[in-house]
Amino acid sequence: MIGVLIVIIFTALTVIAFWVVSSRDLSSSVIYFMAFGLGSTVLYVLFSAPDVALTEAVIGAGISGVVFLVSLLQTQTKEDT
Amino acid sequence: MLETLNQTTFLHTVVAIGSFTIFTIGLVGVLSKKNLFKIFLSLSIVESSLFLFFIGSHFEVGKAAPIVADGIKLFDGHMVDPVPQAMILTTIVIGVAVLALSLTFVVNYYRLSGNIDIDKMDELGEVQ
Amino acid sequence: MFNFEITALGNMFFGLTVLVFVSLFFVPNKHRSVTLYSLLFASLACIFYASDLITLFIGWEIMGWSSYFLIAKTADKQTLQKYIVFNIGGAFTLLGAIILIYGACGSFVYSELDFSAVPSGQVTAITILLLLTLFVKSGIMPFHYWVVDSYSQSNDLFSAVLSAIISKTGVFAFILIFFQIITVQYLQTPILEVVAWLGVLTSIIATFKAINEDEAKRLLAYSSIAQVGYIVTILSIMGSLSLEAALYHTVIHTFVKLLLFINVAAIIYVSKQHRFSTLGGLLYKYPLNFILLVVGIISLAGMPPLGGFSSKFLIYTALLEEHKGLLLAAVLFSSASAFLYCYKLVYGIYLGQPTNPKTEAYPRIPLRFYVPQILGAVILITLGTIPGVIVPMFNGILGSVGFEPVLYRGVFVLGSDFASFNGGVVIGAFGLIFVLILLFFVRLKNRSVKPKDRLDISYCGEVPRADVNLHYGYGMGRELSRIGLIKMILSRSSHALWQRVSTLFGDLSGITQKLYTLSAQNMGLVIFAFFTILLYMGVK
Amino acid sequence: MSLVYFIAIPILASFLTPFYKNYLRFVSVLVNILLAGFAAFFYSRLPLNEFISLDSPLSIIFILDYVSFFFVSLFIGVMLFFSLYSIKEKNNTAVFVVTNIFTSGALGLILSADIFNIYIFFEIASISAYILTGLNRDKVAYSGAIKYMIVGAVASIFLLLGIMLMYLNLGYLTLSSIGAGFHTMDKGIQYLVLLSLFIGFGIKTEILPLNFWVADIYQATPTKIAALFSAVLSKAYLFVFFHILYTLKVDAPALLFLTAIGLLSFAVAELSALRSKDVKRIFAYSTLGQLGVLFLALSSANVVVVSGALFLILVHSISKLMLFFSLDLVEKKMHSTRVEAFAGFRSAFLFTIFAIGFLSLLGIPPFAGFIAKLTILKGFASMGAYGIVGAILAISLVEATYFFRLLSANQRSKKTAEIKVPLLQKIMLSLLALAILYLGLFPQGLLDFCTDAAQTLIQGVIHV
Repeated sequence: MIGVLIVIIFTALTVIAFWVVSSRDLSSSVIYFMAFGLGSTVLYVLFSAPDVALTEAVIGAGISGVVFLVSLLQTQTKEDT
Repeated sequence: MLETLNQTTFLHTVVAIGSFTIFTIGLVGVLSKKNLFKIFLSLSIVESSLFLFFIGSHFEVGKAAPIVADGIKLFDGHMVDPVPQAMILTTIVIGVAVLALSLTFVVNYYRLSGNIDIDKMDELGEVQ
Repeated sequence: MFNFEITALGNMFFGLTVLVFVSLFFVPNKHRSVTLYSLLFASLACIFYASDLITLFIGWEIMGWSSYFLIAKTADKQTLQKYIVFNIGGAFTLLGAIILIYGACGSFVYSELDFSAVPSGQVTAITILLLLTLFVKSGIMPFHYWVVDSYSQSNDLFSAVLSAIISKTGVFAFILIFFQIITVQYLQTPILEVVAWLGVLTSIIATFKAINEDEAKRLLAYSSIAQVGYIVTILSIMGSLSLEAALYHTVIHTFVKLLLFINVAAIIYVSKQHRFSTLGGLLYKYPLNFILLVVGIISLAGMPPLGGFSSKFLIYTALLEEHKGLLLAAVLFSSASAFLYCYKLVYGIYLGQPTNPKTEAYPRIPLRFYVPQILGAVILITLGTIPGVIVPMFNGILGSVGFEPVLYRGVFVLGSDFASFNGGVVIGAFGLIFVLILLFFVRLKNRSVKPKDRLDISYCGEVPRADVNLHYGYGMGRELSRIGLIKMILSRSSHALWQRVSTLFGDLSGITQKLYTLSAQNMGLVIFAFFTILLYMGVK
Repeated sequence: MSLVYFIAIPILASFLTPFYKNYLRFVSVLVNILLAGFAAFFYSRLPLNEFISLDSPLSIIFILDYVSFFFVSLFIGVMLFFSLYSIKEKNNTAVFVVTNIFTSGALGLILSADIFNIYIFFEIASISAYILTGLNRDKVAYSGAIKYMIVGAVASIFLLLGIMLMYLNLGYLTLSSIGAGFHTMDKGIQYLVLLSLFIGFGIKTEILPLNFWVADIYQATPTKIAALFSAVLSKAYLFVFFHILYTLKVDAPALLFLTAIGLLSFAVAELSALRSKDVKRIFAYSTLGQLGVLFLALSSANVVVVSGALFLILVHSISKLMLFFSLDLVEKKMHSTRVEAFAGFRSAFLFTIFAIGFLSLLGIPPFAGFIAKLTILKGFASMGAYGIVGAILAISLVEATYFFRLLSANQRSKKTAEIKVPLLQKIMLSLLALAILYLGLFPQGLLDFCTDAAQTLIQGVIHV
């Protein structure tokens, strides 16, 4: 069971990572990035690492996302190219 | 079928392949994207892929989280090795600190130059 | 680190240094830097009295950079660059040789060096490296590029030091290393053969370059190269007589160049002119300076009866004794050609018509300029009259280096069993002839006609205009370039080659600089590419 | 007494800044004096291992042996010098906050003997370096800092990869245990680990294909801070890299590869400086060149060469401090670090300082650089590696060309401004110059210590 879950989540993470990198809109990129953080949180739980999961949820996804969004607000939200 | 999926070796393979893919995606982002935010996002993804790889490679099926609860006084063979987890915790925190710092620089740079395109950063270099 | 030993060889060179420095102390000079001159002096002492290679090297380097700072105030950019590339390069080859010697013998101390067990290939490598160093310092031909510019562009006082002392450090090191440390039996003769010819070719080429030169100090610089060329040639014979000849010539050349450079410096000081074409006709204004110059050039040309003859005599006999006929012919040729540029010095500055209308207004030469000149002249005349007087010193040096002295210990007589001459007789005879000629001219003087101005050439068919340069020194040596070989010598210049090398390095530098301005992303690309390449190599 | 104080005290000093905001510069001096006192205290107790928590394979270990003591005292000396030198800068609290963290990062790097702590201090030192780069708060500074951060992030990713691979295969973090077990690992993994470490540290130790960012960073950084980068930061990474390398007992081909890379690095850097028109960049290139020499010398695994390299590290730190600090004075007066500006100042004192610094860097006697170079060359000669000797000497000639070009530019040009050096600065700079001269004339004591240190370094961290 755990194997299936891990495979699925990894696939999802790959797709999300691709979106993060390829999305034109910087704010949606950041949202995808937060989603990536949540996905990896689930993975950490599955890997019996609840402490890492907590940290990733709060800091990796949460705080970095917020930091990104805040700084985006101060600059521009679209990628130029 | 499902049994093989649940074996540790298979999981390690999945972890290795999956995190390598994510690593590559991030890497391509770092090297090809021109927007500074994109570059730092991609760098974060590259880092995360390393964390996933490390924790995943250390996980063995059937082992519990390394939490010393009431009955248990010591880490033993039934638990996952706690050291990598401690390491990754620290690393995540450091990563965020670095990220925040870099974004501060990016914002400040944008305020002064109105530009977050890495190819347009031409302040440095050999004077002629 | 600093280990010193007082040797006869060191004493001689240090003695020369002290005499030169002390006499130069009197000469007025705008760029007098006590710190740098004392550093230079200390470094020379360090070189001459060192008892290990490291001390020698330390002295060598300090000499190099303190001279650099002394030159830097007056020389132009390219000269300085040449100076530093050649001299630091020379010092680094010396260091390389020292390291090789250390690798071969395991020590730096002269007395502990033993080359008997060292493979001959290594000895050859050491020899070549050392020769490069010495060639650079004394300006032997392919390495002379820096010499002329540095000599002529440094301030007048320091030119004298460069020529009189610093070019001699190469000679000193040659004697020290090849006569004392790497002793004769380990040296390959083909190398010595090459060295001998390099020395003599240097002197020939430099002599012709000097003849063609219009600038007094450049002429003296070329002459200095030529003279050191003789010394190197004669040293490479590696015999007792040749060593004594080399030492004798070293002494003579030191004082000749001291005298001549200061002599010219005095003229430059009063006239602010340093080209022959803008000088001339100064004989009646500065007769004392003229007489001293004559003493200097008679010695420089190696004519009897002054000191120069004694050393040339030894050089010729040494070459004859070793049956080096071809070398002797070459030396004689170059030595004879040297008359031409010596004459240019006399004529260009003192004789003929003054080209410069301001000549009458030139001030007197300060007396302090005469101190080194008179010192030089006295020594040169003494060595002409009693040439044997310094032979005991040379014999002492030969003894300490392990050679059998061959010169007589007479005072008036100089020479070996092979040939000898009596300085007293020679100077007496020449003195007599000189007095007779003088009397003849004194008689003629009453009948001579004085020109009214410089364009008054009443005995010629045409009347020149004011802009025609009537000076004899102007364009002298131009006819020489019609001779094929000499034309080739004169037309070759180091300048183009130098330019090409420096452009090459500049371009290379431009290319590598591009790398250091990569953007962060390209940098990342480089890093990953490097990682991948190494990974690929490792996997393979 | 504990070794942790070396790391804790400076970091505390900067965290407690709000309590003495206006006096931080004095506190920094005090902190550095205190650290120097600690170092003196520990000198008689060398070598020293200290365990914190847990047992050997998993514990946090600090070690202070001869070689780390060498670096610790060097860094404390440099930082003490820096804080004293800038003690009059009242409005520059930010610098001291960061430099204190910088100190503790660098000292932590040197002292820690387990690989994860090394990573942490690697990051601490890097972060403080990023902040220091951006201190000028202008476009140039920020763009430099951003560039630095991107490259630095790549470096730390590779380092982390190497550490993870080692832990996954061995289950240890302490250097001594890793060193004992390293060769039991699979050959391929060994190679991958070494490669990741090389890339990670190679970027930070500024070695050839990985150092193309450095000149820009030095250009963006405030001049005095660039001195710290050159004197402390790169040296710390260099030490740690070779500490790990010798502990892992890598085989000869790998060391030979590093030697080649070092030589190439030296050549390319010196060549680039030849045509540069910015003195700060020239100094950066020269630093790169010297790091190349150090890399080449440290990878020789020969006691004499390595001791020469350690000597060179000290001399180079002193010289670069001197040069960058003097350049800072020039920059303040002329508002530029271009060669024309450098040529235009008039100050016999500064000229002498520059001349001494250049000559020492070139390895010209009687200055200390000569002793370092001589020792290195002697060592190579005793190994029979004459090719390297020749190459080093040939490349040094290129170095000589541009250093003397700078000197003659100043000596010959029309002077536009007279620089009056303040007394404090004058004293401090003269102290450095005298140190260089002293070490050049009486090197024996330090050389002996360097030999001990070199032996310790080559031996690696031994399992206790």
